Amino acid sequence: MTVTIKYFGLVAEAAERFEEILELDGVLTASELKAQCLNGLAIADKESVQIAVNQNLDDKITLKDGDEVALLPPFAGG
Amino acid sequence: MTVTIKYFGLVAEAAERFEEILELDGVLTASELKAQCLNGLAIADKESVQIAVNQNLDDKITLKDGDEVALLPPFAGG
Amino acid sequence: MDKKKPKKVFVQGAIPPEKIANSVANHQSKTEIGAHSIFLGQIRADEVEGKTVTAIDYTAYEEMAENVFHEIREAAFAKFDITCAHIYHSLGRVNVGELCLFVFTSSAHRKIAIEATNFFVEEIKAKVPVFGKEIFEDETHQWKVNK
Amino acid sequence: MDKKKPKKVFVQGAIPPEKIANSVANHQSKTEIGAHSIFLGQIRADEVEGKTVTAIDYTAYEEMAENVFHEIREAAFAKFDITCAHIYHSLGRVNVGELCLFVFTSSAHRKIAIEATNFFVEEIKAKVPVFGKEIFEDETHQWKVNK
Repeated sequence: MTVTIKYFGLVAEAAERFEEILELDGVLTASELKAQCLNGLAIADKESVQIAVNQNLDDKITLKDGDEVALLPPFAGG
Repeated sequence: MTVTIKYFGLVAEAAERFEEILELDGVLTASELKAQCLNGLAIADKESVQIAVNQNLDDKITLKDGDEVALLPPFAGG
Repeated sequence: MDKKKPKKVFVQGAIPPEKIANSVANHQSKTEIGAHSIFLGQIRADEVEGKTVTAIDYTAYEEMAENVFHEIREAAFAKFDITCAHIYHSLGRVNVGELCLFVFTSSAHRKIAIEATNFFVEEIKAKVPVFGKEIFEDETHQWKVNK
Repeated sequence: MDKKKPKKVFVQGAIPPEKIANSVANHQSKTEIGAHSIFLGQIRADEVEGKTVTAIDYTAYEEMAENVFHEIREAAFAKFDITCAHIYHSLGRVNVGELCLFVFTSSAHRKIAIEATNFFVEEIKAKVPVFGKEIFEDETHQWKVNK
């Protein structure tokens, strides 16, 4: 399956990318994908990074072909 | 003693005056003066009228020469 | 009573919206501010027994009112860690849809500014000797009472 | 997700003070309004280990953010009896002293407008995927986190 991953803020900075399209095999939850994407990145507090699948913040979701996944550091709006 | 009485809002309308200077005899509290001033005026809720003596809302005060007294209907600012 | 000269609160007639923009612009050099909270009172076309309010004519016991405004300011600065606070209230005729009250507070943090503005609005409604004559289309009137 | 087209919230760069005056002026024909409540976020010159913030560079997951703004609006209209609500948030660089957030609600009665503005501000801080890079004088930076 193909998923698009979007990186924001300090995650984008650490990953040195804003977006990538990954070809994934097998059954994978959002939180598993998050761990995989953040692995090796210089981010002090990985717990504070949220993952959204098609704009939904539930990290228990199982990924499917065509999903848009976003890695979101702590919000700082307002 | 001489006191200046100021009338505001619906009290001024009912009394048909904004200000008067009264010559008073004897010992008089603010609330007694208020009753005297409102006596005979067409005001539905006389309880809602407050009296200020030199800008002080305490109606137990005993009046003295030179006081400025104000008859204040319910506030409607803001 | 504090010796400082009370700031002038009353303005003749409606408060123009540009005054809000100017007040905000005047605070952009104060870089310790993180939040502004603004309250505006606008004259509402209330219906009373089939008649509609078209304006409120405000009068006040001005000397006392300015002193009470000043006391409210002093209390607000003692109670809240605000950087600045400004209040403007109309006197005279203000038509429906126009502004009669402008409260503006600023602080480093949002909650403080919001609470301070709230405090000002409630205190002004309760304590300042301002009187409002609600004028209907047919030029009859009734006297407004704060709830 | 509601079918209504979400209103555009993001603006490029700082929000000019004139926008506030214009928004208020645009509501003077709505004569059922008695109260406007406004919140403004301003960039603060915070000090962090001897360095001073000079600007925040805002980015966002825009599609999601616009949808979340829209959901917050829907929730606010369901919860509060408000006449109107407007939100503007900056993207890109906003310098110290400039405005990055403008929340504006209107209602017949003051408490409703004030509570609704509060609700908007807290919801926006908590739920909208906006990210802020605090830029210091020496062009180093740190990432802002809402408290």
